[in-house]
Amino acid sequence: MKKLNKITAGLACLALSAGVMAQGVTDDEVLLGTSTALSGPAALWGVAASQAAQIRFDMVNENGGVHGRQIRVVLEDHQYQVPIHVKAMNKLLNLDKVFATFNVLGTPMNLATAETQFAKNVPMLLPMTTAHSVQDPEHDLKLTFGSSYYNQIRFAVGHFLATGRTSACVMYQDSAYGAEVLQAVTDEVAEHSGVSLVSSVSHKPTDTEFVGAMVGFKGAGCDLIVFGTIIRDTITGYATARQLGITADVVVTQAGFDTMVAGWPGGITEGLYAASVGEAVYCDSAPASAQAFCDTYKAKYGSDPGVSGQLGYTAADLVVAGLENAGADLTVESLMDGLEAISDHQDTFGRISWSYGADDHKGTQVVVLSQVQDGKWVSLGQANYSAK
Amino acid sequence: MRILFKTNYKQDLNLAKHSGHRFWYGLLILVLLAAPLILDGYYIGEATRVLIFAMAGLGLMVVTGFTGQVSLGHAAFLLIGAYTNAWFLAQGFSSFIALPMAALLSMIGGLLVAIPAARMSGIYLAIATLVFAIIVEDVAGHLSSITGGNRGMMVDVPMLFGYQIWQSWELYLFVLIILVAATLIVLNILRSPLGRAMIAVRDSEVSSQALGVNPMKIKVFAFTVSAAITGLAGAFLAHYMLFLTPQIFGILLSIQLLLMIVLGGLGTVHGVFFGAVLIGVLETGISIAKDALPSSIGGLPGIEPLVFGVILVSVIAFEPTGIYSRWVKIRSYMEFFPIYRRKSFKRQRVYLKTERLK
Amino acid sequence: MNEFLQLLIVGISQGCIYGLMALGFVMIYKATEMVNFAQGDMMMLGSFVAWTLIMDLGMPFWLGVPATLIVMALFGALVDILIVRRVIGQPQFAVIILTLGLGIIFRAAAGMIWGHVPLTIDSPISGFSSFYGIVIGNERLVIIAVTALLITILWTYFRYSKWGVAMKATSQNQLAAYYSGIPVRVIISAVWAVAAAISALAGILLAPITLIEPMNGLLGIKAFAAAVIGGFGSMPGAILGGLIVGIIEPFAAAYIPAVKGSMVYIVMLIVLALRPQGLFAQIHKKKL
Amino acid sequence: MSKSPLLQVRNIETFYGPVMAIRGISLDVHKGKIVSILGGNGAGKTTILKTICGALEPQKGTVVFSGQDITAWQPDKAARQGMGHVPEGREVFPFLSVKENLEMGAYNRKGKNEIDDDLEMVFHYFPDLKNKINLQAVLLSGGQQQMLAMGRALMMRPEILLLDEPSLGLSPLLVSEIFDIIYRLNSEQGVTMLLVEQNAHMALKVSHTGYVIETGRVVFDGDRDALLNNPDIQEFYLGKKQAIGREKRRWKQRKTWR
Amino acid sequence: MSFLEIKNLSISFGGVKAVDDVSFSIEEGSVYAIIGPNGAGKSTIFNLLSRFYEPLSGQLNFSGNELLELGAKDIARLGIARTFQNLELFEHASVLQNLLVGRHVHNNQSWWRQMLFTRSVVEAELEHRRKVEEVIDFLELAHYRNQMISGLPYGVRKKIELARALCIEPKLLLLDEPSSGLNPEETEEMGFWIEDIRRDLNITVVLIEHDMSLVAEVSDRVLAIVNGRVATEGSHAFVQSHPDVVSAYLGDVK
Repeated sequence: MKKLNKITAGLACLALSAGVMAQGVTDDEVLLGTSTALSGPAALWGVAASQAAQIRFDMVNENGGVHGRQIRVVLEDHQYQVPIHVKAMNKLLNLDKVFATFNVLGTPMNLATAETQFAKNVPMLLPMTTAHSVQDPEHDLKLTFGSSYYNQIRFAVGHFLATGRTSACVMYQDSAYGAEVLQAVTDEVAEHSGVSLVSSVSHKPTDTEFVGAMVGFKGAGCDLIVFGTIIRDTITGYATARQLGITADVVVTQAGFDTMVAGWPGGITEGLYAASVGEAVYCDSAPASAQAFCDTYKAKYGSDPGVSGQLGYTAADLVVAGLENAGADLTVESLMDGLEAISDHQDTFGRISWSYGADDHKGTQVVVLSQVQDGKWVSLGQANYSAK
Repeated sequence: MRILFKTNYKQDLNLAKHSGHRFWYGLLILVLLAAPLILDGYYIGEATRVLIFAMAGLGLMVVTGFTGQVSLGHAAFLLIGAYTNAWFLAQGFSSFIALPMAALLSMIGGLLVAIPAARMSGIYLAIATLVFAIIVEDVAGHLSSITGGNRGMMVDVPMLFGYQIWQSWELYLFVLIILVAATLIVLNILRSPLGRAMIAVRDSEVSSQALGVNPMKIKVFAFTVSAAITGLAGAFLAHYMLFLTPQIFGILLSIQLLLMIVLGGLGTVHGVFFGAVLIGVLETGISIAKDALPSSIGGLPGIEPLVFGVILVSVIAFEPTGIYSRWVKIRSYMEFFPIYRRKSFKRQRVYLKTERLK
Repeated sequence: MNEFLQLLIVGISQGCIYGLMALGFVMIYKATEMVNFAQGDMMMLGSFVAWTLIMDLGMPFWLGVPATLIVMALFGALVDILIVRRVIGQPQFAVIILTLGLGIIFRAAAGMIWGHVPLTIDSPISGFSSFYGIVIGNERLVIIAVTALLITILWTYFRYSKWGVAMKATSQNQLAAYYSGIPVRVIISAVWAVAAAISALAGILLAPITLIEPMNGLLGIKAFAAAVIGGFGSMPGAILGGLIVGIIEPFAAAYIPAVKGSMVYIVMLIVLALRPQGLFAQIHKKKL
Repeated sequence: MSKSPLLQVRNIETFYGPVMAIRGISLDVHKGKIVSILGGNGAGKTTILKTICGALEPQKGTVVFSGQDITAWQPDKAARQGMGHVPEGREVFPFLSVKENLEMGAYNRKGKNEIDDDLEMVFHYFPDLKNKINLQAVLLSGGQQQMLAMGRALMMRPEILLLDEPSLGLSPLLVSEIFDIIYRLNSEQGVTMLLVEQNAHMALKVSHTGYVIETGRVVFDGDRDALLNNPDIQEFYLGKKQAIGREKRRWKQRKTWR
Repeated sequence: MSFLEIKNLSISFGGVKAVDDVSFSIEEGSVYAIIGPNGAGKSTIFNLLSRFYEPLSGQLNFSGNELLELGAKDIARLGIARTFQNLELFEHASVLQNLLVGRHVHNNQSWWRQMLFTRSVVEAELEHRRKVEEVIDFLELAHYRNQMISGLPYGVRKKIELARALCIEPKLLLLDEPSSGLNPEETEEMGFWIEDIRRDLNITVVLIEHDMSLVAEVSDRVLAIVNGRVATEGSHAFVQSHPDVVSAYLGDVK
């Protein structure tokens, strides 16, 4: 019986190469897989992003799907642990047999299973990380969001160093993400004369106490502090710096760029800078195109979607656009062609437009620099930026 | 019930005590070897993971189950094994070099911990090993020239005789063969003086000393062997994940190993496999079952660890000595079938006495 | 000098938190010889409960705090009565796994109930004071004061009250305690209740500083190191160990950032290498 | 017909792990009497006491104590009912002082004066303890720990005292002292006792009646004289050598092997 | 020089002298009993001989070896075996395994041979097994051979601990209260075995004992310890009538 399965699977393979139908695709359904953190330290991102993406797919499905196909997502919880992620991907690729993975969270996770999934001809769509190492090298089956952490930080640090700051400090998490931030600062500082990286300190994601680090920075006398942090360490780290009377500018990446950080009670994050892929959108001032999403999200989960929700929704939106472009005859090739055909796709939140191409799978290279003012992220400006 | 007539002391030395043993274990190995023919990719992947964890658990069992030294830091040896293996493969060596080196370096790591650890016991040892693992993780994060630091490191596929082991069933068989070999070595240790000395040290350190056993030496030996086996498992874990960062080898991984062997049943080789299979089946089962549930339940974020925790706690609350002892009960139920008495395994009231008198 | 005092006072207040959590560990260990690996998660639950009462249900802060302590005390007792009691006297390992499992459940449940977005409690003690150039958050001063007060109460209680002595007796020889007519089960549940309440207090004190989220429980590892440095099972040891851990951290971060992450643990290993049973050893030689 | 017994055990069966340690034991203890249970190693004597006080749960049978069915009660509840238990193996609170140990015995009692009086009473019977009143119990010698355990049980003012091997591992002098105290407690204070003892010689000297247990069953019971005069008991429990020489005895054992 | 010679041995715990300037010597092939009240320091002497405790002062000499130069683990190798007052068996192992641990000092197989379980290990194991079976036969333990210690009654455990000590093939056997917890019949049996051990196996025996009838039956010489000091030493009849021993240990009631 099982053997028979293998034979039919083999036949299916043959069929696939003939371009009839890919794994995870039937006449009325297309199956996507997401392995993300629904619990554990990164659940803040994983839960919101996957919930927001589901809202986009629900909208499409209610209107009859894409070319008659309903979009279904199999959601796996990797708890931000690589071994569990590898197991989850094994399930998605080999048991659920998904058509493509999408919105997979975490830098090490995406790096771990990329080879395996490409070998199985399963596209990797819009991983929930803007790490440099996940974006490069490009691959025919890989499509990413946009500007990497590396580019975000180089852009921001370049901007500050060009406007008079002379010494930088870095506080970063002991992780691939933190290492990328440190690298970016080091590289950028090297390109300017008369400036230096004076101090750097790392911390564990679970650390809660930053007085020591900040006292060290105060002693080092830096006038620019770069945070390779996520949400909680951004808030408490920044609050500690200000409490100790440190007046240096503090800048964080996309990972610490969330509406909740800006709106933290007591205004303790006032003045914090962030470099990110796009602007933060607030539902009360969102463009009309985003209203439906805002309302649904709020009705379902009782709060406004944060930036991670916006990203998740955007990712889903791009996938839908790609599927539509791919046409009724859905194969891996047609999907990738469809995605590459996305051009000047206006973002639902009215921030930026998205374009991909046959030799551009990286998405937008816009970096936005924002600052917290009166409890909200306010965009100070944006630029197309890509480091060599 | 089987009655054994022994005609020769040698019978007690055999691993398989009677023809039934030979038959069933032989069959088990055959089935495991044939599994790739029967099962499809997903299940082979799952089985590979279970085998790798079983190997790591086997290592931990040597030191914790047989020698009574708690370790909450075995992820450190997985880390050392994984990185060593990956580094040697990256330098172009074959697995023939990389695997033994992984075992050897973990062994050296084990030796380093064991010498101070042999003086500690109980909770102090548990925490000391836990802390050792945290420090090793930290060091791996800082040695970026070798480990790639926190940015991580890709792992090449295993190489044997210039042949790349790339297919999932090939890796499965590779792991299986090494695991069987490691199990045989552990069984050999257990039936020889060293193994008895380990158990002696575990059950009563003073009287083992009075019998001429050097507890320090035995503990160090157990730790070293344990580290070597766990290091091998780490090497395979690297192949399973294909990518390494130090954070993978955190506390949670150490805890999972301990969880596995306690759940399986401490102090028996069977326990290792029961534990590995149980945890594997549990995780796989929960993850498949949640798709079958309505999304209002199955889709709840965090449902998987919750269910896992609840099952874990229930198992321990009802069977504190692990699944293996449940199996023993079931087996004796079948052997004594009509006259079996339920009460004979009823849990009596037990009372705690301070262990502060050592 | 200012810098030194600044780090020291922060270290002491952080150390008090670790000390409080370590105290929770030690109390349960003393009463039942169990190491409660879910202690950190009980602290996390405590701060969430406080958040619900104060921020969500709008209780005034000074009412919300005692209410939280009561809720968590009941919860602690319930955990003992429903689950932990079953494994008392079973092998140590079973107990370790049981509490690890409880930790998993608590974390997952907290994530499901309160979500993963960090929360905070508006407390009337927020803000900061500065003396001679040293800046210190008011909540940190409160932490130090509350810890000192609590330790005095607990010490007096254990030393002089009949219940306190009975608790010690129970931990030393459960069967003999039963035979003496001491209500052992009630006492053990009470210990769990007190330990849970102490952790909840630590959680509330910590909430304004670290924000509340389900993974906060992992802080328990440092409290653990603190308890071990002090000699597991010794209450003054727990506080001393907590202070040592708390003080090392900011100094390491400020002056030797490269080893900051491991410094606490390195110190712990050094202590254990010199005194394998911690500063206040609790293990006595058995009579042969 | 005499009054109904203070302690009445009917047909109890207890498992110890997979082993059925006692198989249907019944016994009576009347108020003011000393009853001893004799038997070899592994006969189940300790298990009987543990089952009576609730430390073990019987599979079957009932324990009635001063009119109350206390079967399978928790031991602390039985203790509050007036059952004092001096367990085998010197079970003291090792890190509490002698005084604290004794005070724990009076845990459920009110009235400081009475408790102080009883403390004096204990020191009267065990003067050795008085000298070490502030010493941690773990520092006492084996015999003193045994006395402390007994003293602690006395502090409960129990209606019945269960004594488990009070002479185990004690020097001949201490053994006779302990039995002297047992005798005096019974005759001066009227304490009822159920005594488990390996040293049948001593036990029968002080007790009124006795039961002989073998492999979990009562094989013989009767008053002291009946027991003392029974030739089997004389041989097996009192160590009175028959006129058989050593070689014969050894042969006798060989004969029964396997 | 005597077989076992103890000179001016002292040790204190928490300032209290537990053993105070004790000297005695034991002839090869004799049975030597140590008596004295509880807490007099008898077991402490054994623990000093086993090198579990470090003495304040004194000398321990066993057939030409200075014991104080050795560690606890080396004592068995010299041929000194012992039992414990409160039994220190390996609870979660079978009787056979317990006894085989007694053969540990005779193991000379390297660790890698044991890992591979080579032929030489098999042969050594069979040899150990033969020796162990001799002891099993001697103490009539065959019935319990494959049972777990944790399920066995006290008296049997006592015998197993004796058997385990014999597996070392010792020259000197230290027995800590061999009869405690045994009934008269079992005690008598224990006496027979002690005699057999001395006579058939030619092992010198030192025992700590409270049962004076057993002491009288088996011992050649008796040492009485009171409060950590030697009260008297001599034949059992002599010691038993010594006034200090009577007042501190035996009491008026015999």
